Amino acid sequence: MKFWRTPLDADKIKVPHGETYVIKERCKGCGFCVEFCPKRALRLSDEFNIKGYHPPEMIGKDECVNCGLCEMICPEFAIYCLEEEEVQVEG
Amino acid sequence: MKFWRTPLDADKIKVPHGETYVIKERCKGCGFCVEFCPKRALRLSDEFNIKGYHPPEMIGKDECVNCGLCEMICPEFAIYCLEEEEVQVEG
Amino acid sequence: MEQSRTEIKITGFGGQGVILAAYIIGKAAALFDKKEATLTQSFGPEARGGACSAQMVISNSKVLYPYVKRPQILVCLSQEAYNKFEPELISGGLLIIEKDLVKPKPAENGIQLLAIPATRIAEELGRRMVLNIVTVGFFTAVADVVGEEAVRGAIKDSVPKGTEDLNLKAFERGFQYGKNLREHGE
Amino acid sequence: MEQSRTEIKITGFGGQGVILAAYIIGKAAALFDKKEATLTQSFGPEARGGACSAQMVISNSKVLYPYVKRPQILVCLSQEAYNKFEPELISGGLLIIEKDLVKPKPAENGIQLLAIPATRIAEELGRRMVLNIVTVGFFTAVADVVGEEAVRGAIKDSVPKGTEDLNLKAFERGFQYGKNLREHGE
Amino acid sequence: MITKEHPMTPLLRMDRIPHIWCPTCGIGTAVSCFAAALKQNEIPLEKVAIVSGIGCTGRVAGYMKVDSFHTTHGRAIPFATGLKLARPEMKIVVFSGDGDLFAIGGNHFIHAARRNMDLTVICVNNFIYGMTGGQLAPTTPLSAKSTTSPYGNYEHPFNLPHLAASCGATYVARWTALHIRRLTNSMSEALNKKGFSFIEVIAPCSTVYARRNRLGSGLDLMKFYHDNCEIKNGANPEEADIGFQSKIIVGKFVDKEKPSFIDNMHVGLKRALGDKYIPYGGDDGAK
Amino acid sequence: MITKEHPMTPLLRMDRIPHIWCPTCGIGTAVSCFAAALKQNEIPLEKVAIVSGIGCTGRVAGYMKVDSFHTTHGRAIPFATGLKLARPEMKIVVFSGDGDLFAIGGNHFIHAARRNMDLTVICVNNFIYGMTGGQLAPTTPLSAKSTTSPYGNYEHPFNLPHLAASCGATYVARWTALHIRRLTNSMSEALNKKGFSFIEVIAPCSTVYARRNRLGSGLDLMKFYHDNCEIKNGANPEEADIGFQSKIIVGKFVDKEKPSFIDNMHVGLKRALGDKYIPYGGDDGAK
Amino acid sequence: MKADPKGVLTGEHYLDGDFACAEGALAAGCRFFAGYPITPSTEVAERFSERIPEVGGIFIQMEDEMASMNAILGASWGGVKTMTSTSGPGFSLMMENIGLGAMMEVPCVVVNVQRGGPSTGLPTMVGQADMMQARWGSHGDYEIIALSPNSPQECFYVAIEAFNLAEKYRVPVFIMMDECVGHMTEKVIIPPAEEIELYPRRLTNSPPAEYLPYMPEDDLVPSMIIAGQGYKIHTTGLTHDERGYPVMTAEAQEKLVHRLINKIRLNADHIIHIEEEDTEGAEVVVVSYGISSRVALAAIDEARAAGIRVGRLRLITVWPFPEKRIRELAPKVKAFVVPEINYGQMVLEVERCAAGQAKTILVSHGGGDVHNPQDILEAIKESIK
Amino acid sequence: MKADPKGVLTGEHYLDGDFACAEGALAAGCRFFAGYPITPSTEVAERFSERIPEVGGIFIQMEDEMASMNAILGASWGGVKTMTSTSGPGFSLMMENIGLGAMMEVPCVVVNVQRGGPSTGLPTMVGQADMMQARWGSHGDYEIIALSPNSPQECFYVAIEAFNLAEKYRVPVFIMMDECVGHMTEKVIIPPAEEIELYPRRLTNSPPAEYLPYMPEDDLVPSMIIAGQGYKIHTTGLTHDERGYPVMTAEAQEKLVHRLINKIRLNADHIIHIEEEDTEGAEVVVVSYGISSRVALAAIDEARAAGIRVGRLRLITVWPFPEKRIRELAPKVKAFVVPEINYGQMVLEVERCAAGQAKTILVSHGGGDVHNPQDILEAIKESIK
Ligand SMILES: Cc1ncc(C[n+]2csc(CCOP(=O)(O)OP(=O)(O)O)c2C)c(N)n1
Ligand SMILES: Cc1ncc(C[n+]2csc(CCOP(=O)(O)OP(=O)(O)O)c2C)c(N)n1
Ligand code: SF4
Ligand code: SF4
Ligand code: SF4
Ligand code: SF4
Ligand code: SF4
Ligand code: SF4
Ligand SMILES: [Mg+2]
Ligand SMILES: [Mg+2]
Repeated sequence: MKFWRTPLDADKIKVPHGETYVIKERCKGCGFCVEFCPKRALRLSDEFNIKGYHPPEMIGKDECVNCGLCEMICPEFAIYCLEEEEVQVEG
Repeated sequence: MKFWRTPLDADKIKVPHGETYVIKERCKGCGFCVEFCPKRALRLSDEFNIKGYHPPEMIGKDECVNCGLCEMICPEFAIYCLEEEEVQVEG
Repeated sequence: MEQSRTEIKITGFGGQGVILAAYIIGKAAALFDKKEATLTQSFGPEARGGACSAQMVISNSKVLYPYVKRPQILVCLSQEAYNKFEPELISGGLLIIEKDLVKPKPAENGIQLLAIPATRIAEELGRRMVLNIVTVGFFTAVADVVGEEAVRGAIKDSVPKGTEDLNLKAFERGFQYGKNLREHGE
Repeated sequence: MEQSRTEIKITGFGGQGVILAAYIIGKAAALFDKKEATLTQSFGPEARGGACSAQMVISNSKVLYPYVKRPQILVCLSQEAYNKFEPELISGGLLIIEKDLVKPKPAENGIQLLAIPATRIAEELGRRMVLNIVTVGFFTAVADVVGEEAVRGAIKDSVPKGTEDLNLKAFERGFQYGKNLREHGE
Repeated sequence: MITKEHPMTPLLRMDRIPHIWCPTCGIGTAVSCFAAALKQNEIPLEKVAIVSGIGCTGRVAGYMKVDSFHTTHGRAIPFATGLKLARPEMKIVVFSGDGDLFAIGGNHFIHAARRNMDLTVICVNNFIYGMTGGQLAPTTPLSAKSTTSPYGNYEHPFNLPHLAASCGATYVARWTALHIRRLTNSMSEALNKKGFSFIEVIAPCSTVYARRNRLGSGLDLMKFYHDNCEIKNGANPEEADIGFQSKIIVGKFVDKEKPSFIDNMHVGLKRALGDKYIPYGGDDGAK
Repeated sequence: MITKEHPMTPLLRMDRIPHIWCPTCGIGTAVSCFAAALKQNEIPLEKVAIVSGIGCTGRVAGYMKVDSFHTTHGRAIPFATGLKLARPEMKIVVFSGDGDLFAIGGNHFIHAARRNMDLTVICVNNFIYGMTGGQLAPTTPLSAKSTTSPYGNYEHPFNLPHLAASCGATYVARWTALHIRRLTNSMSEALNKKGFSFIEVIAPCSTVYARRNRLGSGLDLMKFYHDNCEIKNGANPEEADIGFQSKIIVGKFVDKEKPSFIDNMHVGLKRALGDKYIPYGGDDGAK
Repeated sequence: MKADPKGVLTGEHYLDGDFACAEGALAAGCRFFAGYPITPSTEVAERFSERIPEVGGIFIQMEDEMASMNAILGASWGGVKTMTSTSGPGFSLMMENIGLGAMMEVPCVVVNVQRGGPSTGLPTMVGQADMMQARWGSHGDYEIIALSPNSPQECFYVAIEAFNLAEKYRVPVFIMMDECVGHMTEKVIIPPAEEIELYPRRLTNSPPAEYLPYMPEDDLVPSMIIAGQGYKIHTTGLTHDERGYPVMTAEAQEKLVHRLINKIRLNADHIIHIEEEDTEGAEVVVVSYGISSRVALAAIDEARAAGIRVGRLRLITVWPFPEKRIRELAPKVKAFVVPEINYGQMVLEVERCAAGQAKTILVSHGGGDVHNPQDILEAIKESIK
Repeated sequence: MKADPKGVLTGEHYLDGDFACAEGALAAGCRFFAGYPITPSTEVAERFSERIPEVGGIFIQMEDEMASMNAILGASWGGVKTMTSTSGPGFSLMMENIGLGAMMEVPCVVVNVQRGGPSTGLPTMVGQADMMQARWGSHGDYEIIALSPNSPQECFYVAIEAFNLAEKYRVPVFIMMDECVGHMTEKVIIPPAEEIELYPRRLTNSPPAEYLPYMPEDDLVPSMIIAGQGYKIHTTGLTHDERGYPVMTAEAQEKLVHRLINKIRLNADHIIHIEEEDTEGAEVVVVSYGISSRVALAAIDEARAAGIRVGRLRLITVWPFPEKRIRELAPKVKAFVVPEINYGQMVLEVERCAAGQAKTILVSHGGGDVHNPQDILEAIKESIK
């Protein structure tokens, strides 16, 4: 049932590559994005924002597949991802 | 589906005998009792009551089996039946 | 101040079309005779099965007080209504009753009593329901408050489409009955 | 007329236990020190995530005006609260801040500034949640408005059963920190 | 022939009869069956209360010789809820119309059913607002006429048993005013059931529903029920939709066990508080 | 990293963000999915309106950059009904909380569903009254604590999809705030459906529900959903009861065709009145 | 602007007050009615349901009065003129959302045909005991407008006036009828459409980017929009600023609520519609409204015949109360006589404004009937003693 | 009769007004609470829900305010003392069934903790703008009793007084708190049970056969029964006779409704509870209630210090309004100053009763905060000019 870890709609042919952007002051550090990113591409940073929360940051540039989950799951409209380029993978 | 004509709960062994009483001024002549008496023991009389309706009367003394239907179906609490004696019948 | 105020009460039991009868008379007076005619009705949940009444004030000037407490003309289409409303009639007033449904006590105080077998006439016309229009016809003939043509006009305007002829026929029967009664007595 | 009215405001963000801190101080003053202590809180749906504050008036006679517009003592447990409420403090007032969470501007108008790392101390005690009680201890030591024993009594009476010891410990840590600071300066 | 007393005399306020209902109205028959059910069960009448809302059916409270409360439109159920909780030893019966219980009162119905509140609710469904002269009800079948749907109703009606069941009612039955014995039995069963029981009684409104839809008198509607009802005990209430003059499925649809509100309350509080729990005595008399 | 604009900027009143919701509250996620559904459908935003009641979820109307109406507690649906009938070309979405829609607003919900009124209703069910500080909701699971059930809830909760379906809703789905893609898809489908569509979104209330029941943070609840949800599209909603921290059945339960209120109205009146029927123009502008 | 002939049933009719009120609404351009039946107002709804499909509008019977009230608010935001009708019990249930209408400034008309109360009371009989409720029935401070007709003909005109006031001041307007007028049938003359002047909705001229939904114009009333036109407004029952956004401060409250109150109080002279006769030089003035104002006429006639100088002030607008006029008259007259079918409501306002300068005499009737004119006459005679 | 010690939390407590009100109710023997949460009254319900299982009573959270109000009416007929609590929006929704309570003469207590209005307004902030609604909010004519405490301690006592009045006069009694008092925490001393005097339910002594549910006693109040005792009563919101049976006539209406009104009006002297200080010899009297009466004290102190003879009249009973007392004072003073957190409500009554013999000056505050005492002081100074 860990369906977010293996995204059901992951296409077998190509995996897009994405980059996430965090609007730090908005983040309330809920950790949803970090917990449910199917690629575990995010972690909470050490930094504090003005409200005292740790906004997330990307772990590595290549992990993100621009699946948009973090953008949609974020209850604060604080993170979004944009497509960078597409990467071919085996199904 | 004419289930009132052949009362489902008619007992096979004995049929009680009843007599109906009509509180005439209350009757509004709806005809429920007349229409649904399983023994067709009632008819609307020619008489007018004070409101201008024809209250029911018994057709013959022996028809009524004291089933109580007229008493329960009468929306005016205008008719009731009392047991007279019991009569044996074949099932 | 009101001029020539005539107070009328039409009574019966629910289902006799008492209100429609009064409505037609009022409409005749207001729209066709160009008088003022104020109709009010007392009805209520308690009256579902019981007596109901319509009150009508016809006047040449604006009607102020709208209700009728002591009618000059009283129409009773049921015994219950008669019992309840007859005492309200002013002395010297006109009392119209349904002949077969109301058994009046002897008229006193100079009250003029006129009776019409409206139900029987309506049944003869094949529709018990039009007994109210028969009564309207009778009323028109005997009461002298609305014009004959006015009432015909009001009937045509007020009854359901398709029933105009029947209703006008009912009116005529009542009207004739009243005229005869007036001219020849009972 | 009110005598010796002391006006206090305790502020922070939702979840820091600001209201409970104020409640304990008020209870100590009212029930144990036998003064009058009126606590009001400004909270609201808009304040869910944001700044929240408790207002406390302590007096020897009946408190009339219940709110605190210009506190003599202000406690700020968050930066946002500090930014919002600091301007209300009267000149010569006492300002208590959470050392790690609030970066104050230089104190003016004879304001006395005292800081306590309440969160850190609470974390040392193993429960971040008790930072408010640490603050209460500090407040008791430095503000001179409620008696030490009174506050201990109020804490025992007010915290959830089973947590009395932890909370009293938190109180002592804050109190000592305050006493030291008072006696020795920073 | 008026020799003896009507056997329902102890159950009815005979000083108020004749009642206000029209000739061939079916409400009186439903009352009659209810009186019979009370008798059948030999329930002490002082331990029964009727609560009604406003409407022709709402007048039932005025005719039963028990403690009887004629409340406001739609509010019989919460009033009855308060009464029941204050007097848990009594049988509290809500008797009211389809408009009262399901239009303005719909929220209270679904919540009482959800809570499994210890009440019996009897709804006389005449497909119309009788008292106010025949407006659209939330039960009016599609295409039927009313004074506020003069060109035919275009709103889907409720299926009342389905609604009741989906909210958790533990007893759900539907009969017509013609099914006097079955109705009486259902009423008996409901009276003896803990929790929320619901009985829909389809009954003729002669004056406004039948007349406006040219269906004849109440007697004609009774005959219609006779010819067009199908008894399906245990049927899924989902199937029990009613169309205009179409087949009517009747029967006992639900009869299940589930802890009632009052039981659950006592159990829950006892579990949490142990001996500290003092159940409501009910005998304080506001003293 | 704050380089570009958040892609939802055109859909949200960014001048009001940060919103009032607590950290780890799930309402924002539901809004996010809804915004995604609007985008997905390319619905012109001026043709969308949001109507909310009162509650934490009720604040949704304040954050969406469309015509948005923050009404009174429980009354979003009738307000939306009026708006929809006046502006039939618009998509009217009711977005509100479980208390708002099903406690005080329950009657309007069941009637709108019954009428198959052309509305989409999205309910964020957090099992509690968030805004007022955590009181019992009609969705609170048995035994859960709230400030007005301090010893554990003993009232049976509603099964919302079952209730909606029994009243005739033509589209019924339940997801959690974790099922963002499925939820977004359901929202899309609902937006494109005529008649009454209903989506329940189970979402964490960290501050009052989770805290009082010692369930951790909203993140813990999201993890709980992750481990304890069973997707059962097409399941009978009857089976979808929810217990305290027990398995949650999610899925699309109902998706059927039935004439909507507006369709039925036009067809019915046209049939009855023929050419005399003048359908509402909607373009009068109160002139 | 002129009425749309589609809704205007020009001609002479014999109608009761309820029907005439519905015709007035149709003539005024009302194209949306949501209601819940209740005696004695049901005929307003019934007339509407019958007439509207041939006029191009919507009728919907809602599940209750809360729903009805909200439906007309929602529909009004949809750009249509809206109305509901009810009687006492339903009026009580509408109160919360009448407050929402006042707060959101939604033009709409609510008809209350008053019957005997309190509670279910006398459902089919006359009363005038919801007059203070009309002013004070919802929580919090606000002002509304209420009108009271005294004949079916006036029901027609007052309905039009109600819509015009609702649009002009963006406020719920009440038509406070009574059962007697509502169920009274008289001649009603409906003029041609071109003789009916309507106040159009105050739609903004600003483009969406510049529009502030709660920025008042000079008369303190803001201009409006229609949903779906791209303004993407937000509106709320919470205290809000000019943008319509919630602001939880005493300052925002003072600014908003004081304006809501002042838009009626400061415009009262434009709003108030009263009928006066022989008030100048009168020793006693009868202040009345609704059916009581007709019944009083009979008494006034008689009193005049008896040589008493009786003036007559009829409230067609009952709220805002014509405070100024009563204050002007008070020093000049001996007494005000106020017949009402209640135990004293509008008389409290008369008494307050009379400020001890004239006696104020209530002629009370509990309801279920109108006054006996004789009782009013007695009071007039008594008042000058 | 004395309070049942089970419900009395004797001792010193530090409580907010809402909690204190709940404790007062428990001390008064209230054993049934039905309510629906709403800020700022929710704490009353929460306290009750927590306390009642150990006291032997029932708490139920209903689905809405209509349900809450009806549940307490039904429960009261079941012989238990009942209460609900709410705030403005919920109070509006209760109005219809408050009328039912008045008509059926059901003892019960309704707490309204006032917040800023109208509509949703300022949910967490103070207001006093439901004062007229308390008197006039339901349709039809009736009278109720309303009390207004100004501290948590008084919330406790006023709750007891409310129950006593409800039982004595068989009428819904309102506790009109305001958010400031409701959410204000102060010392509250709860006395021992034996020091709390309660008015027991007026249960009939007649056997069922002789009992007439609506036959009044000398003070115009009928005695009551408990459901389930065999009286088999009927009661209705319709106009009714002594038997409780509906009677649809003007005569029955006059008899019933006039009595309902007179049982309060004619007993007003027994009901009214006001606090006066230095009113004799005052040149100006400040009339106030609730939190405003405390804030005013600061201003009064200052005014006195400035040499002004200021009297103080505090309304603990706000309805029935102490009309007689104001009329007595009016000729003796120059002015009444009335600070209210609204745009003028109780001040209208003061003005009416002053009858032009003293100036009446409103000091208005729109809500969301209490008055600045300075504003009251200014008004006092102004008033004697
Ligand atoms: C608050 C309120 N709204 C409306 C009414 C008017 N009213 C009285 S009874 C009724 C409908 C009754 O219909 P139903 O419950 O089906 O009862 P029936 O008369 O058909 O038995 C209505 C709308 C009212 N009394 N109170
Ligand atoms: C008439 C009325 N009663 C009560 C309230 C108080 N109130 C505001 S929001 C709310 C409950 C909100 O619960 P829910 O709808 O579940 O929303 P959530 O906050 O959980 O998202 C209540 C009871 C109110 N505003 N109006
Ligand atoms: S877009 Fe998808 S993969 Fe990339 S960070 Fe967000 S959740 Fe992870
Ligand atoms: S989901 Fe949003 S709020 Fe939560 S941690 Fe990630 S960026 Fe922050
Ligand atoms: S008791 Fe039965 S058999 Fe006898 S008359 Fe009545 S219905 Fe017929
Ligand atoms: S059922 Fe009753 S009312 Fe109908 S005809 Fe028979 S006796 Fe008369
Ligand atoms: S109107 Fe209909 S429901 Fe009412 S009494 Fe008459 S027949 Fe029965
Ligand atoms: S109280 Fe609960 S529902 Fe409301 S914002 Fe906070 S977490 Fe969300
Ligand atoms: Mg019905
Ligand atoms: Mg919720």
